[in-house]
Amino acid sequence: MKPAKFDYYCPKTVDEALTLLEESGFDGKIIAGGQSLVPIMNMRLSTPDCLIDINRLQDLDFIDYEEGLVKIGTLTRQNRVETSDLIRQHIGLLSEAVPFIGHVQTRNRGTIGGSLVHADPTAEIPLALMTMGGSVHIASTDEVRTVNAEDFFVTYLTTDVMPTELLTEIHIPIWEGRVGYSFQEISRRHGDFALVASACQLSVDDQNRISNARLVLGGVESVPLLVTEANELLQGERLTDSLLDKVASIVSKVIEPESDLHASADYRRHLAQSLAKRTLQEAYVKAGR
Amino acid sequence: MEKVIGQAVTRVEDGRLLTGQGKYIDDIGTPANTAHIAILRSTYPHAKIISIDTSEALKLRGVKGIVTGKDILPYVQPFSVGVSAPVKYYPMAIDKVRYVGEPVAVVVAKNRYIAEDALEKIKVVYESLTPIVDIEKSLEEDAPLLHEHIGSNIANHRTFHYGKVDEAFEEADRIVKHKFHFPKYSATPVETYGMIAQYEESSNQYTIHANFHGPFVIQSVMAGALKIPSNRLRIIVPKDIGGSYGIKAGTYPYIVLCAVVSRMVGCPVKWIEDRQEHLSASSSGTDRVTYIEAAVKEDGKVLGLKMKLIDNVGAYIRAPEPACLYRTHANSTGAYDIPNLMIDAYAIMTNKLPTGLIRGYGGQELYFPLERIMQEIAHQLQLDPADVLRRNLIKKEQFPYQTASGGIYDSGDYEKGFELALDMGNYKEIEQKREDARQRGKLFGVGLACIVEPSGSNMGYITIALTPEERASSLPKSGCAEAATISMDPMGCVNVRISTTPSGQGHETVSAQIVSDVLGIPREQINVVAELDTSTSAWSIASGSYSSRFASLGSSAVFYAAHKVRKKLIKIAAYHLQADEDDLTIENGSIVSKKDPSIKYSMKRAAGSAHWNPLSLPDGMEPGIYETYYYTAKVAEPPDENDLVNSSVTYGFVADMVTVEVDPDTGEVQIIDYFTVHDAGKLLNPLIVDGQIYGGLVHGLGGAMYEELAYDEKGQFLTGSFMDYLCPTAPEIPNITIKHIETPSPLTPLGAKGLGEGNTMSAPAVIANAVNDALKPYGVMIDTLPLSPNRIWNLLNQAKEKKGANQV
Amino acid sequence: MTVHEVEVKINGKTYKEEVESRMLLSDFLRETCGLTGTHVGCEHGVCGACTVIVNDSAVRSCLMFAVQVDGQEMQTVEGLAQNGQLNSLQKNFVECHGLQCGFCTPGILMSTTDYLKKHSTPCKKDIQDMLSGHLCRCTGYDGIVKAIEKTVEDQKINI
Amino acid sequence: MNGEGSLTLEAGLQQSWDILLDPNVLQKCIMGCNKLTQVEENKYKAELAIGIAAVKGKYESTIEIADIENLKSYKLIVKGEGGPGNVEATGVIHLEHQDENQTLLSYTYEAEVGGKVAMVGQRMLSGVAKLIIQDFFKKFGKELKNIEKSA
Repeated sequence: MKPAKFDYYCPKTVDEALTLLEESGFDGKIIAGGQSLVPIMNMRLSTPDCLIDINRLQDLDFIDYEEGLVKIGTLTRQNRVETSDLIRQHIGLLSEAVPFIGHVQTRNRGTIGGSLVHADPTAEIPLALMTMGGSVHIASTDEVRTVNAEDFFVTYLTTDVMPTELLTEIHIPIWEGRVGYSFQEISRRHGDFALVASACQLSVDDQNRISNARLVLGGVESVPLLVTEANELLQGERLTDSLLDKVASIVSKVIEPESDLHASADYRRHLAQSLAKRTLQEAYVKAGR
Repeated sequence: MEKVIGQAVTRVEDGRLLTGQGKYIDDIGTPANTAHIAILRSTYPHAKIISIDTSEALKLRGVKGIVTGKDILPYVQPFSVGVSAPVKYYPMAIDKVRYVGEPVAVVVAKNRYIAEDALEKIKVVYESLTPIVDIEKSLEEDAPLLHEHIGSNIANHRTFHYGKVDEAFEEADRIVKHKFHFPKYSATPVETYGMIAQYEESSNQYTIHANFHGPFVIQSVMAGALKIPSNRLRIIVPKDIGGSYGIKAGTYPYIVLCAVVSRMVGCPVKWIEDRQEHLSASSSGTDRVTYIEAAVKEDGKVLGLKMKLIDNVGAYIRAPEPACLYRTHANSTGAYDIPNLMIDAYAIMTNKLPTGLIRGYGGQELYFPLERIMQEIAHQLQLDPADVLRRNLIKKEQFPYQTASGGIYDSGDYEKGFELALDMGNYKEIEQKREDARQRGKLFGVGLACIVEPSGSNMGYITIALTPEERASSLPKSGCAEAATISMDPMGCVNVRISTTPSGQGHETVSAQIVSDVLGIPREQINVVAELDTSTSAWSIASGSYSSRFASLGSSAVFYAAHKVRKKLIKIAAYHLQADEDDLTIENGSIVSKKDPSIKYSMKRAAGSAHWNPLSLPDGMEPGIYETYYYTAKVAEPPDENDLVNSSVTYGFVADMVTVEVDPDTGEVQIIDYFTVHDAGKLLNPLIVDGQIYGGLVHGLGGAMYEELAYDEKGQFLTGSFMDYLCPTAPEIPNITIKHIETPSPLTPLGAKGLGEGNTMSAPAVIANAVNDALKPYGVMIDTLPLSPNRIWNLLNQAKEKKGANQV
Repeated sequence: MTVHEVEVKINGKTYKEEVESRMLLSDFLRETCGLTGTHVGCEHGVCGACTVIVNDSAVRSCLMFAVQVDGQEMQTVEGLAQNGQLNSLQKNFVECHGLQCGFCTPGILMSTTDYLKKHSTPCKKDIQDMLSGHLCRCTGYDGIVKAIEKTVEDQKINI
Repeated sequence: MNGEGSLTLEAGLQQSWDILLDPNVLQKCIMGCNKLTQVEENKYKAELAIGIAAVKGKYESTIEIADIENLKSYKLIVKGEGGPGNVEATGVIHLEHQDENQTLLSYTYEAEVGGKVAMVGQRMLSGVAKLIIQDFFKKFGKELKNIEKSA
């Protein structure tokens, strides 16, 4: 298991990286942490002609607070995200999601941007981004554009980032008011790809009525699935058992999971409903505190 | 000096392994001009090879040669195998591929990177054939055939009748029966296969360095396949092997392949298997379908058993298969006194990876149906499963106990062990725990299992694959010989050479303990050499690291070899002191008179005499001190004409109690506690003993819960990485409590029995029993593994649907 | 560019080498630098045997290219013992029988070294979680967990 | 792996049929197909780069059209061999007249993927296979529209 030949470039600035990307076009591939890319390169399932290493772009390794917003640089390692007090305080769902990713040793190297661009359908960071309603900055030599999570994920392992573009930062809004969140997943072992994952963030008013809810499921579609219909249903409601059941039946209706070795489509459908209920409930309880 | 046998002393191996100075196959250096191998493997489960075009690959810079199946034919013949079916198994596919991963071509290149570049350029045209992977379907009339010339997919079939089976079944109050399926899983040592092969034309000799750990009977199988005299195949096993658990016995087809490739390409070659290769194409445990029927009385007493065993040995039957069927033959009735037994045993071939040794070999396949049916007997008779086991356990006074199929259980106190396990787990209070769990919305279950752990295989057992008539026409096989050599150099320093090729079991440490006790030398001063060289080591066809044979056999060989040295030293001293040999003993580096301790002779001087002054030795004594002892147990006799065979030398005992909680919503199983009691006779080093037990148990837990080499119904292999082949990791390990009782074996000089495989055999059964108990309210029957949450959820769901349908 | 110059400090010693871009860091350590204590078990980042410390962070050396460590500092298992003396973590692996075949051990030692530097008082569950990035097929993890727990205790005493 | 699907083509039966069997259209619609050369009647050789995002493999393939029932149905057999393994896919395509400007296309498929992709990629395999097949028909629908427009 040795990778095929490739040319390697290690730009020192973002501009240099973008120029290299533009020059290499479809043959170029960015390597950040490499924790998903290098395994598939070693297996020769991925054989890029040219690797552009962004690990020296220290400008892209940051966690910043701005009014109503947390900004995270694409190269920020997952372990830094996991242990950041700033993130725990303002966008805690992300802190809760990151420990589910792989293992300490892969989180030491893996980056937040790398996980987003790799866009594994069960991955935790994409799910969290979608749940919190975040957006990303995508740069090319021409421009920097902003894309909302809803428009970012295209299909399996595919995002809106074009071959000549680089994801540079992630913006996550800080929700106002009484906010609760929950992230749960079922996997075969600690650190495995989730069979199904569910994340929920919601806010409630002083009457404990849900003012805003975002329920997102992973592992049931090719991309993280925002359960819009359920979120609309929850608007203005207090969470009750019958409401939870309604959400579960919406989930069952809108998802079209696949079968694989570890979980059948039926089982995934069941888990999606259970986890949707569990996360919703936990988030609601937390918000009410 | 304090005796160290039986002490939990720390290991001599650890120093080098903790500092990066281990010497594994990939660390030992290579001859000049060594090239590296990459292997092109079949992507089809069953297909004809129409053509192989290597021209583009050969053009790459750094490629030294490419060898295909047809190319090797002048230099090899099929491996011999212990069944009468004429299966032609070569180390590489010749004209047909029969499993995904089968070698099709070998690239030799300057380094592995280039070799893999070349693999991509080889073009193979296949014509796909209908694959067969299902065990029972492979036996059907119109099943696709893997080996057309054999006429069926059956590699071996034997039927055995012991006692009065028909009468037992007539006498029974009830017949309890079920079909079980034990899946294919593996051992996946973290170090993969590795070897360096070199051919020397002038002597027509192959020299191989490989992490092969025996059985060394396979050395002659390899020499036979290479068509050379066996002393022209020199196999050298490095000091350190990075784990095996049996799987590395399966390196041998690759040893032959690399040997031939070295010869054909004309340079030494090195191959380090990668993980994908290991999972798809190394070796694996044997998947088995068992139909089991028990004839029982109302009180739970089992009068007789009928078992139909169908082993899937994969695409080719190869040595040591069909041994999975027969390794546990003598202990087919487990820990129970069941005198009547019928076994109908099949080994069949399908389009899957060929099988071989794996920790527990045959035991997990046997005990899963046996222990599940014992629980089912209790359920059907509405008895406490503990009582059913009690009723059937062999009693202390019955030892040595002869089993229906010819086993001679050397010693044990099974009831004591079992009661201890129940006490540890507080079995009496179990209903309270069930209620507590129910309050939390969980299903609580308890599982029990009692098993017999065989160790030290009788070389004769595998011949039971042949009929008594077939056996009569060839040399009978018996015994379980193991060798050790102990030498004392001119300065009185001791070297011990063992042939048990350890892969982490601490044989160097325990050998040093034994020699220390016998020769009265501090163990730190003893040098133990675990490297094995078939041209220079003392070894036997039974040598190697398998069947837990060190504690019963390897240690005995070391013990007796040390005694030979001791005796010689005492003889020399007696001669010089003009004392009576019987009056002399060894103490603190001296040979001392028991009657008068002032009369003594230093060991260093005795050794010095043997080397520096051989003319001073007693008449007829050889110079030097270099003693080899070959040990075998007398009880390992060939099978008799009634197919009675004592397939192992010593038989330990394991009693398990396991508690679990199941989440009825998700089907997730959590093991709460695993209590296990072992009786492996006298323990040589309790620290190492418990380490072996933890490891074996977690491997068994893996088989129960996570591990499976999965194929789809078309024969495509699905678990080619550690992301899909799931080994247990630290968070998956439950609380484990181990206790020992020590009933010494009367057969071995130290009273020790083998261990470390017991829980690999018992864990799948006991965990399944616990989960089945938890799901009892739903009336489900667990009859296959692993117990993935999806599988449990399916069972619960089906039960709910059935219930719903019944209510309508 | 397919060939690159690399200068890297490993266990305090500087190595200057020329490498192909695709050479894995694990192969570089073993074959180019002769540091065979780092083992390779899966080459897809799951088994953890190849774990080393790069710039104060335990990472998989099979998931990095040698060219990426140019100018960086590394530590491998060969750098743990000082003056021929095992350090306390290594000693506790001996005491608690935390290794059998020893193949997975170097990776586990490196992970633990990094982890204990950053977490001084982990509980058993934390230790198990950290170990989930390593496969050991010999020990059932019991001896490993005990050895790490003992090291945590030893460190407490030393503080 | 197998599956099925259907879509309504914005064209009459005859036109839909003709275009479905047009090798130029096939080449445009099959994902990653750069070149399609006819080797005999209804049999083509193609080099396919199939996969998703950075996970792509090159396959030397044959594409065969069989069991043709004029204006009704045919079978599309794709076989490929490449670095990551082998692919064998069979699709049966049915056309049904709806009205002058509409034709109902329904399909069933069976796909077998062997080798490395199946060994390590089973988790996403059926989803990706579905995606590739849907992509084929989506592109086909587009092609029809384009032709309509240019006509």
